[in-house]
Amino acid sequence: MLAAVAPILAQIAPGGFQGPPVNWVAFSPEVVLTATLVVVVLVDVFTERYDKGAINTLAGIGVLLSLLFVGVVVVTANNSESMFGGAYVVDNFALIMKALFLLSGYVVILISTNYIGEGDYWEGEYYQLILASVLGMLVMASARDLISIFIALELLSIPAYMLAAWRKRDLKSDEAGMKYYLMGVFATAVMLYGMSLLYGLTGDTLLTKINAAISTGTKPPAILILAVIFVLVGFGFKVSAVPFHTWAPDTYEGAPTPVTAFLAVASKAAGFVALMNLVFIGFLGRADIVQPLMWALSALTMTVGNLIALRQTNVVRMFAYSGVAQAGYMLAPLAVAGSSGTDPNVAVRSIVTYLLIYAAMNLGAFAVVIALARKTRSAEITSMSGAFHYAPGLAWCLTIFLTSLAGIPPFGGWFAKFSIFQALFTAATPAGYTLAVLLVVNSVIAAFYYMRVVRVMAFEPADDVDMTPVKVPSSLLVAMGITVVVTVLTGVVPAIVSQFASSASLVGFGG
Amino acid sequence: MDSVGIMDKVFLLPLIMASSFVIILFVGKRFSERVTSSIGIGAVGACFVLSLVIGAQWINRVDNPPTGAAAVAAEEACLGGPGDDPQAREGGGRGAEPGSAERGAPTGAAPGESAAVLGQEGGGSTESPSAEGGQAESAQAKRGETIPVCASITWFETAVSTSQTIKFEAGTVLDGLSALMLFVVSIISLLVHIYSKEYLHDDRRFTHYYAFLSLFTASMLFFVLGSNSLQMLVGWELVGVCSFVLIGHWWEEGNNTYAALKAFLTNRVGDTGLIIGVIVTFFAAGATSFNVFRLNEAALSGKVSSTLLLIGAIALFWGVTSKSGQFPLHTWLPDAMAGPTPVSALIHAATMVVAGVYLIARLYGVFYAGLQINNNTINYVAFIGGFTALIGAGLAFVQKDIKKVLAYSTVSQLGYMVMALGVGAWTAAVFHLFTHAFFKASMFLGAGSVSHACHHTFDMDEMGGLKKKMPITRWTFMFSGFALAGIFPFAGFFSKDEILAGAANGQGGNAYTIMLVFGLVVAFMTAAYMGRTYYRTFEGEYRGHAHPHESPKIMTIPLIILTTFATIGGVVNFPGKLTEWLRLPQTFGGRLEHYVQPEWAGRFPTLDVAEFNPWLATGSVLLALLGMFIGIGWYANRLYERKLTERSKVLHAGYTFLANKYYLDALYENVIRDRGVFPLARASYWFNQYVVDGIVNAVGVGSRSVGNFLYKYLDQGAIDGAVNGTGIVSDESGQLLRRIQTGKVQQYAALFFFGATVLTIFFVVFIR
Amino acid sequence: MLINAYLLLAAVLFCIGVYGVLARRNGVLVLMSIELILNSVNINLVAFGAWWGAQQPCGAAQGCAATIGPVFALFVITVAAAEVGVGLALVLMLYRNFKSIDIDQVDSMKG
Amino acid sequence: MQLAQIVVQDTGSFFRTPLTYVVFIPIVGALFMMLIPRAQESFIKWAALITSLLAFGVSLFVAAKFDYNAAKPEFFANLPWIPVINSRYIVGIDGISLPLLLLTTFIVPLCIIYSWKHFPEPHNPKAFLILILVLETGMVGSFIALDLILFFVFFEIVLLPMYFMIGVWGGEQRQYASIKFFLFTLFGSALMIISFLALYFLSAKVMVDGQPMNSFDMMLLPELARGISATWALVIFGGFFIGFGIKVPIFPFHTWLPDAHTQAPTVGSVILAAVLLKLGTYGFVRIAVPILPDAARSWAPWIGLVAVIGIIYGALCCLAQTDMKRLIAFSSVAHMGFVMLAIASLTPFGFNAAVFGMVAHGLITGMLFFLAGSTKERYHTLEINRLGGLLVSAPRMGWILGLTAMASLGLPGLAGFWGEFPAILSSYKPTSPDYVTSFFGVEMQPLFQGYMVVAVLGTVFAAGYLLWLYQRVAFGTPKEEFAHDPHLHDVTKPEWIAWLPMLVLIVVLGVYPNLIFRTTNDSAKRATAVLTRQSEQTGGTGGEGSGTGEAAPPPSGGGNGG
Repeated sequence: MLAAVAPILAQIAPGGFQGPPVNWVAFSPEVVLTATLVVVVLVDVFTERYDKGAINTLAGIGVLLSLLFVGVVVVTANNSESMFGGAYVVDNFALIMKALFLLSGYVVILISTNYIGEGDYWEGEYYQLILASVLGMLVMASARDLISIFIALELLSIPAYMLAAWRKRDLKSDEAGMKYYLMGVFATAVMLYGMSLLYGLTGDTLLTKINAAISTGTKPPAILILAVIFVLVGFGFKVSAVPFHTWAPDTYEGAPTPVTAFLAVASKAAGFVALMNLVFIGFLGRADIVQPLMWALSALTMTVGNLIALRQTNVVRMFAYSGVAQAGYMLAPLAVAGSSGTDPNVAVRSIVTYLLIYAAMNLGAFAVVIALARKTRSAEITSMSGAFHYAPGLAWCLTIFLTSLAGIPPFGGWFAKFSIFQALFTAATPAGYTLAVLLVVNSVIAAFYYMRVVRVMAFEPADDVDMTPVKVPSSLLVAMGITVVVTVLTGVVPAIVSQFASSASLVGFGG
Repeated sequence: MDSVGIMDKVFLLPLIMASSFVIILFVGKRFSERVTSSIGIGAVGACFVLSLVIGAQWINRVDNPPTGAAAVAAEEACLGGPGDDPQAREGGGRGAEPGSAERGAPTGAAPGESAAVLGQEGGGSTESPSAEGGQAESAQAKRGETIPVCASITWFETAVSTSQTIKFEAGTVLDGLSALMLFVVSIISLLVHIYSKEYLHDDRRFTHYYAFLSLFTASMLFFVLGSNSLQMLVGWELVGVCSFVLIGHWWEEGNNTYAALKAFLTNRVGDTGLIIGVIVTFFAAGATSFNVFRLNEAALSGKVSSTLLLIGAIALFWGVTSKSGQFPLHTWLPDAMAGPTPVSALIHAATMVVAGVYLIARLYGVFYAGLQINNNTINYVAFIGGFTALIGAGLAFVQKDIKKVLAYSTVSQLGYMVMALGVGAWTAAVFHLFTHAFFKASMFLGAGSVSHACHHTFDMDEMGGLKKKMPITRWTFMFSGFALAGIFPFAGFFSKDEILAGAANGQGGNAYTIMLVFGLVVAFMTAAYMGRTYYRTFEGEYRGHAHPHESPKIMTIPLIILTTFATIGGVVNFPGKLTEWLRLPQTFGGRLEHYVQPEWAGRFPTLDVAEFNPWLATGSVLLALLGMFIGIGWYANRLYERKLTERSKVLHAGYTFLANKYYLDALYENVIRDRGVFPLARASYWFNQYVVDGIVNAVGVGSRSVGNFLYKYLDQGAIDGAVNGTGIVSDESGQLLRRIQTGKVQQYAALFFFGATVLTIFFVVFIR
Repeated sequence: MLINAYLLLAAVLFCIGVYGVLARRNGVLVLMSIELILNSVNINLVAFGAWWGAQQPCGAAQGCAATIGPVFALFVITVAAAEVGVGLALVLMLYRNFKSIDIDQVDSMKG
Repeated sequence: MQLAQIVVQDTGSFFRTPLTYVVFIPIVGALFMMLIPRAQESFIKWAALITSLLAFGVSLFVAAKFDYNAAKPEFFANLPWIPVINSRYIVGIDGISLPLLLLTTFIVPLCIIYSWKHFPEPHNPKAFLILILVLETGMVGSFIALDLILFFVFFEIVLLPMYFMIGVWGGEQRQYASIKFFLFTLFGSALMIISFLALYFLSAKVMVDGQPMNSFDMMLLPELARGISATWALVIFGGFFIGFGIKVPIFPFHTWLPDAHTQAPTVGSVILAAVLLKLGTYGFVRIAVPILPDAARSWAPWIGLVAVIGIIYGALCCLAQTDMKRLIAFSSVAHMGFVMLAIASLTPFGFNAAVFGMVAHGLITGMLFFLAGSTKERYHTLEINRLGGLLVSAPRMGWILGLTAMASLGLPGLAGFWGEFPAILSSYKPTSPDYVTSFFGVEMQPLFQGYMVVAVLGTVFAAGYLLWLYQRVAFGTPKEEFAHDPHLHDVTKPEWIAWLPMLVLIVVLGVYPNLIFRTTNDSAKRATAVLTRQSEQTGGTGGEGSGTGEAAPPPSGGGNGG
């Protein structure tokens, strides 16, 4: 919007208001996505209810176009473009995360196509909201200032609240939306309170400045602790860290499954991006708070998530808890962030690596669940019995995703976990080692419930005698194709992902 | 000129038999019995001929020993490489002197260390200028030592340390001992092959029987010819397997399979000793070779710690204990009679069971130095041998199964041989091995012939009076029995007498008096039970229900041949003194000693050979005659039918006396025949059944119950339970944690805020 | 400057808001409690802005400490409006489907 | 970390080294087979067989071209794989891995042939054969990988196919068994990867493209890891101990094995016994001991202890079994105990024995599982009490069982002996550290001699349970229920083709053991050479150890020193 308004402002008040310098190339993905959003709204307005098919395609194209522009930025711009006084930074880290958001957005659009198209849903608005939320994520990737982080968070959250309740005649969906919303705004409110205190303590909202201001002194004042914890807790909610995870299972279960996939992957990744920005840029100087906090959150999250996941009977709910546990793994490098003598980028890279692989395998898993549910009309694990007989392809794909989630080579998950281990070991602190051991124990527990799904699919006969193969729509096939290929390739040739991740260095560490 | 002839090609013998095994096993079924047996007989016949040729060549070699370079080359071949330790020979010579075995050993050093020291020192000993090597050589040439003929190939090579790779060799060794064994094995095997053709006629597994007979012969020849202890271990176990298979030949019946199992397991128990012995001697000899001559050389050199040698010798003897049926592992041998009788003759009388004796004879240096036989203290080997001879003879008394009598007799005679070795009467032991093979095989085959005639029974209660119906069997059995009893001039007399003389003289001039007493008592008992057995089988009235008839020629001819050897075999080691007295040519006496007893300083101890003792000989023969008289008389006068032991107080007392003296054996009789019910009898029977006889069973049952217990409680209970328990605990804690998730959003929010607050408070309180 | 008074007010408002969110059953009241929290944030921001203005008077430079607070507060007010809009829509939907706006009753998914 | 002078350069080429083909032919074949419709069974079978034979052919080519005198890995390639962590595609083969490679590629075609006519329920040869080929890739890859991470990836590849094989084609309790197998192994490999990482970070760096990087190179790590403190080395070795030990399996971690074996389909059991278990012991021989020799020496008494416990314990559990397959499974615990004992001796002789033991156990126990499978197929039960008279019903099979049982109990002249006897021999005189003077008050050499005696007793037990099994299964007459069963046919043609090569090899290796000893010897020497080098830590720790003369167990004892 600013882009459109700035010249006008300049004419109204020449010499009075000076628009901040904007590198439009660096900004192009966001611009393209915004334009797509506008186009989609327009098309939605001018099409009949039963004729919304084009919107889906349009949204997909818009996202891909935006992705293309991310590529353009990579090629043309230098590796860090700082705008708005450092509040908005386009560096490699941001670009990689943007690409991740756009790709996951695209896959979500793919897996939504038939789900939304065939159900009794508002199709046009659905894609608008998805696009808006993705836009928020793009902004989040670059936001290095409390205000822009807040704006980005709201931009990606508010559409998500609505999406969660999208099946509005379904009580579960309502419940999901309501719970998500209430927890979300409450967490935001608490976070904002923390932000206001931070501003008060430092006099600035730029993360680099905040870091510089709070790094002084050996002992942090109580109010600073309160502020930092409140801010981080807000994003702990977003990434569903225990004990702030409670919304996740209910919301995931109740929301439309593509939305669940979106929340579990893109939204969670956005939360991690914010956390990384905050921890590595904003609070790196206060490792004495951040490290133990993240250690506790990480340990709690992975353990509780895995343990509860053991007892789940609904596959989506199981994925919710599995997602909780995975968040715990990703929090682990944050627990050793800023240990003396180590490059913080190692931790950043490990999380980025994990996020990239996690996105592929989790989205893929949801895609398969959606495809299977087309036949079974259920998300209960037991309903998947015999899947290997009537839908071997789907079952193999799900097996690959689950195996990958369990961290077993040759699928990507192992490298994701490996890079977490790597980060923990690089730190060479007792905290890191203990977390690593905890991670080992947890990955074994996790394997149990992942493999239970495989077991049901492979070893138990189908409930009904209907052995007709599942018809998988092409969009879902494409989604699964992309995710399977990425999952396998990242496992076999991890250099692909590690190469990307290794360039993901945050600009402006520790101020 | 060194004439080795085909003596370095002896590997051909086992090879021939192995090929015979393979051929019979794979294509035998397609042919008739005739062809199958012909293959086996042909193969073993070829071996027999070869063994004769080899024997002749060996005799020639002894008479014209190699000298100079040829001798050195032969020596190198036998030691598996250049003799890098010429001094060992010298040391060995000293080692023969009393008490010198300990001299070289570092005092107080741990066994392994001393071995290591030895290994490092290699050839260089401080007191050995290199010139001495040449002297030793010429000295040896002068003395005309007969170096064995050896041949070898690399068997496997492996590093024993990071710097040293050793090629372990598989080879053959031909000296007097192995030549003698070749002859014994091949001739008895040949005769058994021939005999079996009729005996096993129309058997359902005729092919299988012949195949394993061939394999057994191959394994036995392999064992005999083995040039190193590892190879002997291989042969040792292979003959054990053949024995297992052949005992279980009629495996449909449970008893046979149990007997086979028992035989194999008991032997396996003994093999533990053999394995450990082989390992210990290997390290004792510097951890470079399993070569038997190297081992003997090291043992006799006196450089090895005596403790280590003692452990090695005892361990090896534990192996001998099982294979050669020594107390307390003798119990499998009588059970092994479940196999076909020719098998009993070949394996469980003549060849396999003497493998233990052969092993001691072959590794005599180790035993000699390890047990300090030269010290004339009662050593373990001699005592166990004597004791076994005694209990074996006692038990033979009371069997009613003719094969069991022979089996216990075999135990007893093996004990005799072992005792002989234990007292240093090496040649006597080997000589007895030789004669025993013939007369015992003859008796077994005779028993088989009897059983063949009497509806396959071995119960002497169903025999009797067969002398008229089966004259050939009767005469051969009788002559062999005389040989066994040691009656002049049968073969057994000479060998037994030599053992007694050895015990009387001992090494270094002192006597093993107790061993001598043992030997004499056993001689008496042997004659007595042989008398009894002979009488019950061939004299009196026929008590069975079959129509006995003489066996066909194919069975009687082997009997005759064997009996011939049993009768006149004694001449091969005719006592030198007797030769003088009878004014026979000097070369007539002591031939076996001359050709078989090694003379290779450093690799074989220098032994004092006992002279013929006329008083001892006469005494022992008289004792034997007395025993035979009593044995026959008891039954000839039908004393047993009058239950004299119960009615006559004198006899009863005598019987009790006997029973108390050899209670172990006599009580077998009491209980087996359900006669006496003395408390002592019960106790002894219990001891017998559960401690001695039941040793394998007890261990088996014991370990099975331990296994059951472990499996049930430790494995499936504790360990598996712990694993599953971990799973259950995590599962349950998951269930517990689920309660957090109440479904009420405000409680979620409360948890959220509570979490944030607690964290904050925690940090404010503890981190600041 | 009595900044502590403002901060105390904000803290009290925050606590009341939190209490409301946790304790009220009525969906609309919960939304209002959230508004209370957000307003406490606004008070904080504005108060801090004033306080920083006293500490570091603004020069010509862009984005001095004093101006950031009120600007942030403006953003919060705007976004809060949007949030409450969505929230009210959700409560309305809840009412339509559950015939009640008691959010405590919405607990079909748990465990 | 002054050792950074080692410069890593790319050598070899991915497509030039035949090892690449051995590894990837099976997976390519599996991918190809995925395209074949499920209905075309015979095409699928032939495709699988030809694929596996191709792999075997290439491995034979490798064996033929192998320079048996070279003391370094051959067919070597060292190429970048994951540059960020300097994990590389390093493959090569030496005397230790060659026999195991051959064993793997040898067993797989036989398994395929064996399954030719009777795929276990629920049939589906396509999936079954694809899984076998994927397994082969994993197994072969583990043996040729010389990079820790590459090894780890291949090591883990075998997990999933085996899980499916047990879970889908297994017996009644297959679900429990499969998940147990899966979790145990996963736990082990998680510990393993942690240890790898610790090793990676604590060892010295090498130069890669002018950058100092840590390395996962197994060939370099023995040098690079020298600087690791004694405490850390002990901890890392502990990770290896449990990680590899679970796979072996060593005593308290073995409980997955009987269940997995009992429930797995025949071919699964065969592969499990023949190859998968070897991955654990191979890990010790290839990775744990050479890289951390000092820690290995401190751990050796413990390894020896669990080894002999395994020998006796496995044998005792065998005696308690009523199920033939479960008995054989427990016998694996006992036999792998011998291999572990040989490894614990830390001598080149012991390593030779260990590799021989692995190969021999692979052949023999694999063969036993084949026989158990065929027995099950004929009798539909493996309850030993219900079996009997196999020699009457199916004499050839009975004889083969006899031969294999004899081989398994370590009869000289058959392959089993050369795994067992040298292992016992090598434990007589272990390589022991100068600074670990005692183990709970017992000196090293007497301790290992004690182990030796116990291990020898184990051979008696082995004879006991195997012959008892044989007596009950093969001897006697068939039980009433099977006396006239027409299904009790003798060995079929596919069975002959599958078994004969194994039997021949069992005999050939037994008669001429040099085939393997000659191959492994030089590599074993090289692997153990590090054990004799002067340790950088020994000085300090040794001083303390001998000074106090405490009978502390090595990990804590080393911990004090470090």
